[in-house]
Amino acid sequence: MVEPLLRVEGMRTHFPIVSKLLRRQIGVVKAVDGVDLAVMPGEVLGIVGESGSGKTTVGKSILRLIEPTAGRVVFEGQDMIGLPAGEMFALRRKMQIVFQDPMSSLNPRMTIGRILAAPFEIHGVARGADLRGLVSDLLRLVGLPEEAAQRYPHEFSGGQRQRVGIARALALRPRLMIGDEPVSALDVSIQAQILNLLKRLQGELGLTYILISHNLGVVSHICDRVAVMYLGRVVESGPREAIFFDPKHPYTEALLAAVPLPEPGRRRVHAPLAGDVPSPANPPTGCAFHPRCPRAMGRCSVEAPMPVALAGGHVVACHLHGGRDGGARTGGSFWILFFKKEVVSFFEKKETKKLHPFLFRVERSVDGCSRMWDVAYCSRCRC
Amino acid sequence: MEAAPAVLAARNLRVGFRIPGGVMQAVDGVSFELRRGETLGLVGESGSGKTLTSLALLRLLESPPAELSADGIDFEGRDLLGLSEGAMADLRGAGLSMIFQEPMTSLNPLMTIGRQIDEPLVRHLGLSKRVARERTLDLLRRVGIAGPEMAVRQYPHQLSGGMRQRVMIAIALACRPSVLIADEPTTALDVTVQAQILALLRALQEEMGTAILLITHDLAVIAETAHRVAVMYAGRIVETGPVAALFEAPLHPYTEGLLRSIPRITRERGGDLPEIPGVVPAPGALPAGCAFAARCGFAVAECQELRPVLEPMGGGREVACWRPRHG
Amino acid sequence: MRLGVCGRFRRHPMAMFGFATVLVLCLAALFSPFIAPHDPLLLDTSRRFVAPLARAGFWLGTDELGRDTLSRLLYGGRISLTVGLVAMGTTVVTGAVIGLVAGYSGGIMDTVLMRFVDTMLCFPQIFLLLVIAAFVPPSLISIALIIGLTSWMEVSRIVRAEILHLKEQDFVLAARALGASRWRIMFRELLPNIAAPLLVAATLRVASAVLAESYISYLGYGVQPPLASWGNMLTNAQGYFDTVPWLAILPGAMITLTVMGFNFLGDGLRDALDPRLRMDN
Amino acid sequence: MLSYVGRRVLQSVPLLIGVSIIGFALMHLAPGGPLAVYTLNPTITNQDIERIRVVLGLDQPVHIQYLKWASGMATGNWGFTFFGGRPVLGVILERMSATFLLMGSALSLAILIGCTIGVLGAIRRYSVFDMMATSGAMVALSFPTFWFGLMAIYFFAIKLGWLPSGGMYELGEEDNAVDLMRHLVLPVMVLALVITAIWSRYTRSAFLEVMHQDYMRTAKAKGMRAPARLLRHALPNALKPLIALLGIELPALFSGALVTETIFGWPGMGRLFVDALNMKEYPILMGMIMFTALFVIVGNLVADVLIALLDPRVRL
Repeated sequence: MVEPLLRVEGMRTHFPIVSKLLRRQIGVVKAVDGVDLAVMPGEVLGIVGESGSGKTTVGKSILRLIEPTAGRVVFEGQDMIGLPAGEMFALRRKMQIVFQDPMSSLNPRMTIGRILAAPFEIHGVARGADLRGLVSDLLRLVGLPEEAAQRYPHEFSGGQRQRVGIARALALRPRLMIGDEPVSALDVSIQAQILNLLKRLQGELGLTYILISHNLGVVSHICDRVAVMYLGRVVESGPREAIFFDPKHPYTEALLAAVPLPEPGRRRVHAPLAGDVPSPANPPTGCAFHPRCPRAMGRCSVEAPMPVALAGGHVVACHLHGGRDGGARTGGSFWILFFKKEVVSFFEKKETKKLHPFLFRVERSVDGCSRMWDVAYCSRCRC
Repeated sequence: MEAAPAVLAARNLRVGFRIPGGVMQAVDGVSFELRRGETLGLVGESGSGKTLTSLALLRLLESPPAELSADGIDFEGRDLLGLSEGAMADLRGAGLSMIFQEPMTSLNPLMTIGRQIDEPLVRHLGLSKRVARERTLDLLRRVGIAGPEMAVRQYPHQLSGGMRQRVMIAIALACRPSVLIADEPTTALDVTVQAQILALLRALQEEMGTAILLITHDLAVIAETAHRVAVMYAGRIVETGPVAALFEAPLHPYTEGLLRSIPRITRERGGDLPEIPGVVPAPGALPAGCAFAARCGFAVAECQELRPVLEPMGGGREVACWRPRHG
Repeated sequence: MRLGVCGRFRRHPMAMFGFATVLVLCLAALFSPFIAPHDPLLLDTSRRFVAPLARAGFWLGTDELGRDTLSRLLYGGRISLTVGLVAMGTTVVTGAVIGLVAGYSGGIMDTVLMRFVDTMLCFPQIFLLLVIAAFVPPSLISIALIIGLTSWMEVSRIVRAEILHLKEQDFVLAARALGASRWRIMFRELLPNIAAPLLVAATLRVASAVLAESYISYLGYGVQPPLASWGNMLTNAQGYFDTVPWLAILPGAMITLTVMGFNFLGDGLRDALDPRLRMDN
Repeated sequence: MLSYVGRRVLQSVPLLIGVSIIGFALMHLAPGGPLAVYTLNPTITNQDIERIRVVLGLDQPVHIQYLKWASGMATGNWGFTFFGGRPVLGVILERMSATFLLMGSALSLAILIGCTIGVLGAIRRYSVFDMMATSGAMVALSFPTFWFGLMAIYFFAIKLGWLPSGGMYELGEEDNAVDLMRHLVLPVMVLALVITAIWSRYTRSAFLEVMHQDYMRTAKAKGMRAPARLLRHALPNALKPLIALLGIELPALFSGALVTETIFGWPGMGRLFVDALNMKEYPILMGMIMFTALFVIVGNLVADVLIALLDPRVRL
């Protein structure tokens, strides 16, 4: 079993609400409230959620740009929380971040050359002619002309600036890169350019990404696994296919249903999810989603659901999935079987020996609902 | 739908900014018709001039620096350009309304929600404060705000983004305008809230028969909401037509590129997204020919030299291109 | 396309007026030993109270001791500008460092420093100035330092506000993610970004320092006679005010002109550097 | 709201303590002192000076002197003057009304004129009026107050003889309101000039700032006419920074009053301060500093409360 490159365990990042006058703490914003994540080497993990879900705070807390209140962030087997400044400094070379706003992430008073030289200077990698060489290598890597080094950020378009941001993050050849809404501020046509660049670089440099985005299309396009956040918690996580085509959490379903499709005539079937995301300073009791949940039960308003592992690394925190299907099936390969257009179930590998891939058995899924898909397939043999 | 008369028609609308050494034409000859009860989507990327167009229609641009000219902006048989400022003010919020992108900043922070909705009712319908307040409560209920009695006493900062946008809609529709201009009404909102707001706009449109000019950068929002669509690029409309046909078979290479570059949720994870190379040309530095030629994979010599104009292509579609796709 | 800072500045008539005035005044002060027709301290009771333009060689007349007014104005200008510039330097350095540290550090450091600023702001500046000036032996440098050290609070507030805004920008986070030290972030990333507001504040500070110097010299706690300063020339002139008003008018006009020059220059710079004036669609 | 005021009051206590410590330190750590006057007097011996020093408590360490003074302050005893032994608070209060009359008249006049000019300038931005007003304000800001005062005296009192050149009353006219007004005109004009300039500039920029906000565009899109937009939407929002300015500018107002009073021989606190400074009268200087600090703090408190009343977002 390969060790994850990064493991986040029980991360909480709380911000005190301080009264302006006497600096008394009068409350707390639980921006991140108990998040577990694992990222395998070479994998792209997507974190999706609406504003106030805490996805950005998770990203920044992983890099300790915001100090988490509790939990562990294990990178290459080493817990980074509480690490002294010197050791943290050494680790910073291995993990970098690309920000949303390509305007504010580049210092407007520095030339691109100086911005890109900064990582090398800070870590004492190179100086003089070597430094200039490294900077032009970086520019080439992200598809910018070498003359760009002499110019200032405002002379570039949004997409080009984002390329500079990516180049800076890649300067020290990190193993992990966090993209915090890296394409959200860009126009669609430019967004495609940057997504392709990110994808290409991942292949070339063997990077591991965490991609934080509210755009499900973007996430589905480049992520291997996805974690869905709501009010500071991961409500569901799992392989890309499972999240997008077999979501278990009502919130994930609602989120998917709300995404407008660029295909006229395909109007939404579901009524849109009512209400707004509650304030993280005053979250609802029990499951934070219960006031908006179309399938909330009495239990939901009292008891916060624990994450339950389903087959194939699919984890969901919802009382609908607490019972018989929960618990046992973690990791390993699995089968998703369909009968006509209905999802059938998951099976462990050893169970599949009893079943011919084409011999579908009908079984209603755990939460009592069935989902409609165009094609039936199994994740392994694509039958 | 086709037979409905135009309530708002812009002919050759131009917005320029005087800069040293000339005029920067940010909107360059935009024409369109908006018919009763329909939603026209005006789509374009940043810098395409779509927001300027919308502000120009209501004459909300500050002049100077902006310079507005047109062969006519006809609203219910009147040319808006010829109206006095007073007559224009009588129309704004009554016959022609507008909602904006940022529900955070578009409401007066020091005024209660109630007073902000009362204002146009008192101003345009001449209602007494008491009657106006009753209407306001009714409006708040109609835009889906629970507990309107409490909401009227609240201030904007006490509401969420989605609620504020509902209030904006209530203000805009208070006097049952025949045209609503919605400038990126859902861009600042989360997807689930966006779905609510779009559904609300659709429902209110059906009820009131309002014509909506929906301005957005998001093609998916257009696909869900609009009946017809006009695609803007570098200050001009490059393609227009019914939504279904345009999304099915875009004629302009830019429209096609735009549609193809949207990342979609598909079962098979695709390879590279088709991208449009290059960047949008800066306004004021437009080439002589087609503004898109430099980024176009189908450009020929003609495209560099001659600017194409909108030509009818049948089926209510028009395109400004020398080499239309699917033609 | 987009008008540069210099372009915007040059199209600003008041700013150009300020710039020209300041330039001429600075040159005059710099070269006063060469320009001044007489020794400003030379007494000659035989030619007291010469009116301006009344006698060749004494174009601006003489004072009660027969000293040449033009020469005294030129030398006085040297003093005023020196005090103004040194005070501005002190103000800007103190204000910038305190604002930078308070703004970037935040927390207890910020609270303590800003409470100190609040406390200092409770004093009317002239009280503070006079109290210190009354107890410290007056010299050019001490006056300049006193003025500088009683007027930095506003600069530190401006700088702190700018830093609070800037430190939320992602480029600061990016620098932290790279492991940049606090020192590097404060002085290499942030400082260049507050250069523009600092430049404006510095220019306006010269103006107010010149004013402050003339106040305290006027009240007798500033530059001491026989050394000429515009402020003490005015005090001097007050005694003969009803008979020879030009002795008071001239130094006052010089102060006004200097202060105006720097004020217009600063205002013009603000307009030229203010990013909000840039046209964005 | 009450608890807000309460907390603000509590917060100003350390501020006052800070002010008193800085003021005390400045005066007592500097060379020279109140007794220096006596050293020039040949009839007073060194023993006499020592005796006076002990009597006034100036022989004790600075921190003891401070604590004594501070405990006096806390119980309402502002100390006694070195020369004459009069209660400090009484001396200050005696002069207060004259200063407040001057400051109050100048401030109200300045706000009235300044705001009007500022609003008109903001509405007609870049018009001839606006250009004249902005450059005029800049020129006014550049006048040294004392010089402007001297010029005013020269023209209106000496040359034209219309108005008295200084003082508050003619001898024997202490109850004559018309006489007081005549004496008030020049100092108020001089003091108000700079304040008017400041207020016109701030009002203009506050209104310009507000008029570019999105909600102003909303108001216009609602069809509200210009006067309604200005009064109902722009004014309350623009008022906020202006009220804050009122608090911030108080120390500058004192500075201006001090200078004006010296020129016009106005028997107010400014004159008292300059006289006390010349005599090195620590108790009066400290009293004055505490008095103005208190006034400034209360002024800022009132401004903050007004803002809190105006803006529902300011709470906590």
